[in-house]
Amino acid sequence: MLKRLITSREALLMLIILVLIGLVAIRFPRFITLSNLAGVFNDTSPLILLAIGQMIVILTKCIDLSVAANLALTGMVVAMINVAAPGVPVVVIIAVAIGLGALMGAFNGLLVWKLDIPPIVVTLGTMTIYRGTVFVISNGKWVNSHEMTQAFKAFPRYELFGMPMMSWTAIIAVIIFFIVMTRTTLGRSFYAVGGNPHAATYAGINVGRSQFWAFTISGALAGLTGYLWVSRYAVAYVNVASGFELDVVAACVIGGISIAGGIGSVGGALLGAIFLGVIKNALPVINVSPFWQLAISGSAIIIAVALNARSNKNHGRIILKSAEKTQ
Amino acid sequence: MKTTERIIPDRLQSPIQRYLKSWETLLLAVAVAIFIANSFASPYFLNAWNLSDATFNFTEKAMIAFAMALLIISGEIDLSVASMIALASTAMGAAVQAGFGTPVLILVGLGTGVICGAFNGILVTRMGLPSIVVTIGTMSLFRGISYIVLGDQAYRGYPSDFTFFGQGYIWWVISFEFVLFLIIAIIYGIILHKTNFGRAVFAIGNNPTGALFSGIRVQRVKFILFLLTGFMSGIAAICLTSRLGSTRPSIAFGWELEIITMVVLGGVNILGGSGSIPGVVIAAFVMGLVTFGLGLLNVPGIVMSIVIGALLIGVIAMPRIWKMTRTN
Amino acid sequence: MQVITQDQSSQDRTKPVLVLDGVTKVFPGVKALSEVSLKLFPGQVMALIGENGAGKSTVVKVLTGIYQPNKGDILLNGKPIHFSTPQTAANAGITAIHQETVLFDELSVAENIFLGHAPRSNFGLIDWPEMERRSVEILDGIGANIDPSVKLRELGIANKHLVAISRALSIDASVVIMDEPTAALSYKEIEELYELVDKLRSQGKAILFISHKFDEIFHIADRYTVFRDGQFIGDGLIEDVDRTTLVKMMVGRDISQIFPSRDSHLGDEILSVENYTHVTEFADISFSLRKGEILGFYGLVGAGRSELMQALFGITNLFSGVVRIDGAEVIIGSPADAVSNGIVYVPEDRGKQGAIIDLPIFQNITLPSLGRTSKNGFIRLAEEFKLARKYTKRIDLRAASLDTNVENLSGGNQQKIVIAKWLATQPKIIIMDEPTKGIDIGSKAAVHEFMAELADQGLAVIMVSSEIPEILGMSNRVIVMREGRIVSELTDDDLKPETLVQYAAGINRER
Amino acid sequence: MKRCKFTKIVAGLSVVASIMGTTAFAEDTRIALVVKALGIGFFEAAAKGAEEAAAELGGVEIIYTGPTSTTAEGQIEVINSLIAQGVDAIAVSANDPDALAPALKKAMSRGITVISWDSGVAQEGRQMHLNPSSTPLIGNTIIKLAADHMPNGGDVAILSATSTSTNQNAWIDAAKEVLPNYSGVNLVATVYGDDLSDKSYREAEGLMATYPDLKAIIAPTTVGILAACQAVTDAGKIGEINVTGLGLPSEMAGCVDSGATKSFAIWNPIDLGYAATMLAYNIHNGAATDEGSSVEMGRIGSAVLDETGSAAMSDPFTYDSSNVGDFKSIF
Repeated sequence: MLKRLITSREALLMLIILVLIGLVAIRFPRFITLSNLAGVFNDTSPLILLAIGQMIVILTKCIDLSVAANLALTGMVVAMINVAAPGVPVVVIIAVAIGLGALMGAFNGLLVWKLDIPPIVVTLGTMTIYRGTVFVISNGKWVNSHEMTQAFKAFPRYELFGMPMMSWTAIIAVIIFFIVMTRTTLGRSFYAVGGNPHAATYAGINVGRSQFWAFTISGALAGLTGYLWVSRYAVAYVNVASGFELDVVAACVIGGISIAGGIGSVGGALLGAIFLGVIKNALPVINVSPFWQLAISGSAIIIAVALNARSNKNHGRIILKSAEKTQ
Repeated sequence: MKTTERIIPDRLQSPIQRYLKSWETLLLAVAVAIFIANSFASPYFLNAWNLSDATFNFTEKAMIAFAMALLIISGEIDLSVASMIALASTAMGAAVQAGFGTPVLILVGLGTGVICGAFNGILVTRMGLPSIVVTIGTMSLFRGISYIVLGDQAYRGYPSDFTFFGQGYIWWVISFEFVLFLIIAIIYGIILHKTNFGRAVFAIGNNPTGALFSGIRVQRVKFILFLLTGFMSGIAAICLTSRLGSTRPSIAFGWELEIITMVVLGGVNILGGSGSIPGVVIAAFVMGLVTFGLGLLNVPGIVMSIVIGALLIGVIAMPRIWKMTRTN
Repeated sequence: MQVITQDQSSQDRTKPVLVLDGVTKVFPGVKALSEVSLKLFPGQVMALIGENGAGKSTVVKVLTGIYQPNKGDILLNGKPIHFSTPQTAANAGITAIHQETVLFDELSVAENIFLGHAPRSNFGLIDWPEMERRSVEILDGIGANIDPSVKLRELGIANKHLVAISRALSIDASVVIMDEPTAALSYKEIEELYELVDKLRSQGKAILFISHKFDEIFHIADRYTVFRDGQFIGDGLIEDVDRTTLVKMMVGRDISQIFPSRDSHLGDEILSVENYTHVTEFADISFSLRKGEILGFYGLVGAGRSELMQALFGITNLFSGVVRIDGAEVIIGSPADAVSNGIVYVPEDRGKQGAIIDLPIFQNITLPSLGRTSKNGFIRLAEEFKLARKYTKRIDLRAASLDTNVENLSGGNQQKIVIAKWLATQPKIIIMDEPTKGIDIGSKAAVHEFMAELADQGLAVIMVSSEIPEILGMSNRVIVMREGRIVSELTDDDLKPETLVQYAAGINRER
Repeated sequence: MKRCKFTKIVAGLSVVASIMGTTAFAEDTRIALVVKALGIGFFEAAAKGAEEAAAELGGVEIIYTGPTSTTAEGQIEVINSLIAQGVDAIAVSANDPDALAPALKKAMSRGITVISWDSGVAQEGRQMHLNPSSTPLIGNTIIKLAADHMPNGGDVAILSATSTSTNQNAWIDAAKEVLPNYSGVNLVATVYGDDLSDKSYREAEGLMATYPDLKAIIAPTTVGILAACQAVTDAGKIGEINVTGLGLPSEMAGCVDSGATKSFAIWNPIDLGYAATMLAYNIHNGAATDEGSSVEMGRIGSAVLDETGSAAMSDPFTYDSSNVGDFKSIF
């Protein structure tokens, strides 16, 4: 049991992250102060939330490229609601964000489920449609900090036990989805659908419906992140989180989630996101030009996928070994 | 096995019948419709110079789209194409700084593309990694190297004869780029539809194991396809750099998705196995016409992208919905 | 596991527990089932017999809720029931061990057994400890010693099959469907399966046993039902019927499983393999092959025969040892090398490895021969059709046109295409891996006849087969493999079923 | 079949094209105001100014356009479509000085008047460039804004827009030049937020983490200054770190109220849009653009061109708690 834990992908990644933090700390000791690490985690929270959703989608052999656009559209809608009706309580805003995000995710899911269009095509299309819709509803105008109410902006910053709600949201999501993915029928069906869709049908699992729910969950998390993002950075505009979908996929890949489906865990998504978050935050701190960041995260993705492939490699049938044993 | 002589006909449907029912015909109808709609919507549309200018919106992307079409038909994908443009352009910029002339620049641009393509190809075919993930990685890596080299700087000062590739005209309104686009389209059409190599691409895309078991050198074919994609990115980098006259690391940002959209809109199955070059050519025109037509009405680019996105989903969904309602 | 007492089940013996009455299932363009009937009795094994395409698998899918019939009734204990999903079928007490291994490599053994009906704890969450405990119970019940917490991919084929059986048993079922359960099993494992079937029968469960193999049917079944082309042909008690009658019912005409007679004129040695060794799959393989010879390779599933053949064909190339063709040493690093050296391979997995089913017939046939039909790498369609026409005629293919996708053909015709594809390359050596697996009796005879014809024309044939009649009927010489090594080479008088089985199972050792 | 259809269309097209090619359509003078990206408050305000100028001139139609993200390729597509429409003048705030030049040269060769404003284009790609203010003055102002509130000196850092922004880079260079005049002010880093709020926010956080003694963040961009202000507020460092630079009063009012920003500067974007439109109109109608010539800018006065064909509009104006309230409703 212990051996399995140590050799797991998650443990390896955890180790790499610790080494990385250690290396940064040599150059810049303040990096490992609790407050700074908490800050890094807080910054990484949106990535964590989206990576969890993306992980579930990838588990079912799909991919969701529309998450960043979904985030931008939800963010703009809630920001505009806040401007138009400043009295609406934050709870309602959050509910609207999750609901709207889920709706957009469900639309992706429906196209994949009912029309059987490949997920990459569906989300490539909805990605541009959602992003464009942000422009259409806002007329390209920004919603700026001074137009938002204090309550709207306060939620992600509100500190509980020394940590902002932004971080707590990510932590709660990690816990909830850990339980969902390990202990519920729906969660296990995602693994089954991605691992062997054919067998899943025989086990009474509707493949399309599972994929639909995966997209809906991913959308809901993107919607939630949309509100958090817009309120934290106190601005909503068309290009919010532009290109972020690839960071999210990258986090999943680094976290050991197999693009072929069926393999992955919430812990992996969490660590993959943290890995990217640490790199992003550490570079400016150790005085490496931010221009290096892109190349470093690119290399990390390639190395991660190479390592994963190595550990998953089919070693072929071992026929001889048993023969040797009996001799 | 001595049974009565049975003759199996070669075909039941003539090729013409097949064309009429094809995706390309549907797409061509869409293109014609957009063309007509555009000429009514804007008085500036039917002007030779304007239409010539409009081609620049898609020619460079389409050049890569042809190689990408082959790659996608073979069951792989390359998301790093735009980053290869950036890196190739950066390399050319560096060559300019080193005082080299146009012939060397072209070699550098093409060479960089080929090397990048080979890098992708090795990772995918030798190490057996999934191409979508590998190229998400190299997409960051290649552009990342450009950023490391250039940072906040730009390379400029390209020699004046270099400007021909992106700004030159062969005859009247016919630009060099457009002619190059047509030539490349024909070459790729022949490669895919008329050669053994193209047949192997289709076989691999339909069933890589079956192709391997039929004696096709699957990994070699895929490697060549990655090389070709890199090579085409090099050509596109030359044209784009020549057209812009400068290199920044952010050059061609986000093009990969537009190129893939073009390929998919052209009827290439994203899961591999089927597609055609004429389809991609028409898709390139459709996207170019939509962008240009809406541009004339001063519609912002992002709204055009809604149209493209809806078109992408719509043209794929429509036949399926139609089929569904018919069977019910 | 639920144990139903003997007297309870004997009461119901004459009353069917499950009845299909006039069930029809239509797919676009195909009528898979046409008003078929089927009755399953408690405590009895019903053998469902029919050629490929007879509708057996469709019946399984209808009974397990994967397909919904267009017409007809399903009666469970006399009451009509509708299986809208696999879940409802399972809830009604119908469980199946499917033909394909429908399991999940990345999930644990326990989860593979209980996926879809896992025990729940509070708040409706999956109760993992309880699930593992019950898995152990079921696994112990069938004598399998497997750790329920390991991932399935860590198990061997035989153990995976035990998990599949355990999964079927985890449902408190009154009806157990076994869809060709012995297809992937070795001799010894089949014996164990028989014991299990006996046990289930004595517990009063109704068993639907689908199989191609007459030996099995006569060994295990109490009753039979025959389908042909999606139609019900007849049923009855096994003791009232003989093989000839059953075959006649199956194919609609008289067919005796007689192998073609051949005059063996063996030519010169064409292939010799010396000390061929792979890291994990096989070792010290040495044999030779002569023109005009059919060399059989027999062994249990997983003995390393296919692996050896795929190495010879260049699919895997981690080996040491020497291969000579016509006396000259050759190095085969890829299938392309193999083909250019005159070795071709008809694989076992037709849909995945043999044919490219989404491409038209003529393209499949010309694929390895494009070098000859093309000019400077450019395709010449007329030449392609010419070549395809020539070889499809030779194998007596049945198809609407050469432009039809291979997907639309029957298994037998697909196999013919794979053979035609290779003949078009004018090979010296043809390796056939389970050449008649899963194809109907008519096509089977055709393939056998054709194989003999090829050998008579001087082609060297290697045939891997697990079917003893086929091995004995076709081969000049048989090599038996076990656990990656050659254990025996048999000719003439030594070629007896018992000898083959003894060597293959390691009961009688040579070398 | 389909090929035949296509050739017919092409044939028909070229006939129509030759007829229509030279026809002029509009009686109005059409001036296109091309901005870095749509939706940015600063440019929206500039557009207001352009409309004001159009109303004043009469018979002028303003086409306010731009890409939706700050890319050169996007602007080129926009410019191509403007050329196709045969607008009379283009006034552009460029995302890249070099990349736009070929497209704009083409525009000029088709008889379109081209000027750049705010963020310039390489000299061969325009007839003149209007700087909102003089570069040295802006460079000095942004350092002075920081220095005024740190009597004992200390570390300052610059948070810029994209690394390719012409005007930001010029101002930063100018600022560095005058740095020695402010003793004790120590510029420790220049980072780029790409005019994206979230990236700017993170860069600001990074600055605070890296330089614990940081006294001021200077952001010569309206997006950056807002994000930095938010980051400083969130870090609880109001009073410790002063955020300053260039911002719009309407957006910065909150920051000034909270104390995160003591003061900031900006020129009037409405005036800038107004002036750019006036210049484009006048040059289109024949005003000379040689070195030393003077072009009228309506109510703003006149622009005098230097040897690079550039002119400055006015000095930046400084806002602090005493006056920001008066302007926040205007732009």
